[in-house]
Amino acid sequence: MKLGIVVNEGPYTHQASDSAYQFAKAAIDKGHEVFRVFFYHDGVNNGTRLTVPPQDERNIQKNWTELAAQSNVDLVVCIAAAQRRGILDENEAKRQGKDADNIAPGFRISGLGQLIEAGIEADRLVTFGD
Amino acid sequence: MKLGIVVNEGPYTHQASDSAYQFAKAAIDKGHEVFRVFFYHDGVNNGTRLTVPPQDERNIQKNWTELAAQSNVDLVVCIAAAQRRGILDENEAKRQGKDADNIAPGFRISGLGQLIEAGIEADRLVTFGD
Amino acid sequence: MAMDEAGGAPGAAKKFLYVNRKAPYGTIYALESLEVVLIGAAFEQDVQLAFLDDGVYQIVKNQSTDAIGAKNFSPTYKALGDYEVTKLYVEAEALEERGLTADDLMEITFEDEDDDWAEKPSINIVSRADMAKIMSEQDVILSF
Amino acid sequence: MAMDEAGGAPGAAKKFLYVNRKAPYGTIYALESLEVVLIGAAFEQDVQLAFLDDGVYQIVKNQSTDAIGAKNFSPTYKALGDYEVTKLYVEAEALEERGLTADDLMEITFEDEDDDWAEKPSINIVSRADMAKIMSEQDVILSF
Amino acid sequence: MATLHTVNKSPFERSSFISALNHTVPGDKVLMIEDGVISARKGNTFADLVSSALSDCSVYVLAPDLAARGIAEGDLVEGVQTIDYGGFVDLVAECDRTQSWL
Amino acid sequence: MATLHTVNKSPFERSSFISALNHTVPGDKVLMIEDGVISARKGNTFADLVSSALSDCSVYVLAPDLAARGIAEGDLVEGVQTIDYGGFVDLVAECDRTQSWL
Repeated sequence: MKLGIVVNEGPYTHQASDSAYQFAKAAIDKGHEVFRVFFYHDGVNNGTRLTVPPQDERNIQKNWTELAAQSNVDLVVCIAAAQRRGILDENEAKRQGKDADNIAPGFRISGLGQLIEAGIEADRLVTFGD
Repeated sequence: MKLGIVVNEGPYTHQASDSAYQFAKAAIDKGHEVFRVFFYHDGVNNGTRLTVPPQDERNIQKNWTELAAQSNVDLVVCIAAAQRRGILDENEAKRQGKDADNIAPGFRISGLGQLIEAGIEADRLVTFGD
Repeated sequence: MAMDEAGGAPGAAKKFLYVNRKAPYGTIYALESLEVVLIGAAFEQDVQLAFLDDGVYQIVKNQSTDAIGAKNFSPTYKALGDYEVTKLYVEAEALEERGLTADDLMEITFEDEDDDWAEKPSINIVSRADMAKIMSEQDVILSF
Repeated sequence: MAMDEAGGAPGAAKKFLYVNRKAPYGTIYALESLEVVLIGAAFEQDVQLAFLDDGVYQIVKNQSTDAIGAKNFSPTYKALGDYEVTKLYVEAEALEERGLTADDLMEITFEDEDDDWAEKPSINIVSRADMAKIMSEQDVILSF
Repeated sequence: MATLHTVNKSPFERSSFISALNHTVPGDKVLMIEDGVISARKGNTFADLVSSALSDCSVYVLAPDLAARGIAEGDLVEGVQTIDYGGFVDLVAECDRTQSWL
Repeated sequence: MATLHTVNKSPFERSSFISALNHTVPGDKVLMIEDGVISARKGNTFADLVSSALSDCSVYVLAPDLAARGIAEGDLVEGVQTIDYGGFVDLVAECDRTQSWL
């Protein structure tokens, strides 16, 4: 099946991102296609490359980045939610006159239409949040 | 009185940071000293300078930065919580081998001891969170 | 529009339900839910909004946010009709438990193009059992 | 140490209560609360920990986090005695409502230097009324 | 030696309201802020609990948060007092400690 | 045409558990994940509600989340089934839609 996933909370604070990642891995292991993970609300904070988790802890951002590369998962960060929370790619930083960006590899910033589209295209959409 | 404030949630997602800001302003207006605001958990996300809120919305980071400048409030972002969530100053970025930092003016990164110290030094400590 | 790339055949609209269970302002979920609804309206799906639990507070009258410093986004609900979002289901039990009645809610209406553009209410008060039934008939449920 | 700069006279320790009301792993509050307790131990204040509501799950036995991919931090509670954090209050009603008993909790002990380093339990099961009283006797309450 | 208890969530969403009321001692003050103000509307399921709390505690709601949620002062459970952020500051100063029921 | 309802919070902390159970229709499936697994421990205040739900729904808990909170499979309300992440995926695929009670 074609599965879409929505992640509404940031890394570490809530289990949402971890649960979504474990679910995505299990789905891929079972032969399903996870074609998109949409990061909304504080979920956009999963997409910063600036996290430095303790060495004995999981690295949530790297987990997602690697999953995207290995299994061709589209990691989309909502642009409106990202602007409120300070997640920018190089283009956005330039456009907004900011002197730095922080998007992690494998993530892309796009509009809310990508969430609706995920709902339309996916056979099933599963949301993880607070 | 000497007041300390703790903010446990990030900007926009929860009202905590707004409530803390309104409380701090009111306290200062009444002649109290707000000597420190300690940002813990997702609260560290208040300290990024990369947010771009909609033009007709409040700018939570700027509100804090201005309050710190006007009223000499010490805005402390917890280093352990900040590392997990990707809030870095220039020194930290260098130390961690990161290619960008995102700390906002008026905020400084320091240890959890600053929270305990706030509890010891303050006549009253008030916490805002989820 | 993205519809052309969609899995379903063009014209085979999916039933989307937006579930709103949280009060406004204490958290951002109500506002960011509304932002999805507005963007989603362009996709010509079959859209419904559910208000239950504290979500009913999103559409109460007389919201005034000046003193908390946040933007009052409640007028946007009144504009939903212009986006052809016309089906808002409000759970009767949720109102009653909170000491609220239908009179405490904003007037949210739409102009019915199939009935000579007559102005009609968008809000439908439904029982909890009916809300459960509505939920069971969706293709996609987005929870906020 | 920072005590020299503190408002109170040196030696006038404040009573600090850490209030833990949330289950571990679902959110990070339990872990980040523990991190404050460990750092705070160096400040030589009068430290107490309260476990009520779902917070009692922080100190249940047999936590195993391999399958969720998070670090199991429960062993750290057993080390609190080494940090001279020896007063853990657990609300009896909170245990009972959750179908738990004192036997479901980890053994957390300290060596009492005033009693020839005898090993004693750090956990004190108290009634809800006593918990309220304990809360009312603090100088600083940190909530997680 | 009173404690100021702040409750920032709706009693319909979270248990923190109940837990706070269960841990007051006589003379304490309870302040509802943010979504917590929902408990103070008359006729709601938790109105009787608010009234009971008034027998040995003072109960306040933050007016700015009430207004944001469309609740008029006339809609409140009898005995609940409204304050603004300045009043919140005064309560913090008057009480010996603040406990936030997060 | 079954719905999979996921509940990720403890019934002691949030109302989402009750709200989910109040909005099932016969044949639906309910899955407790994260802190939601707390509702499935036998002898807890909400155990009877879980048992009642079993009369016309299937109820599952995610084993990895149970283990993290120290709850043994033998400690569960009778009739509740444990699954792992793969089982979660299967439930999503079997049901026509998933509703997350956030």
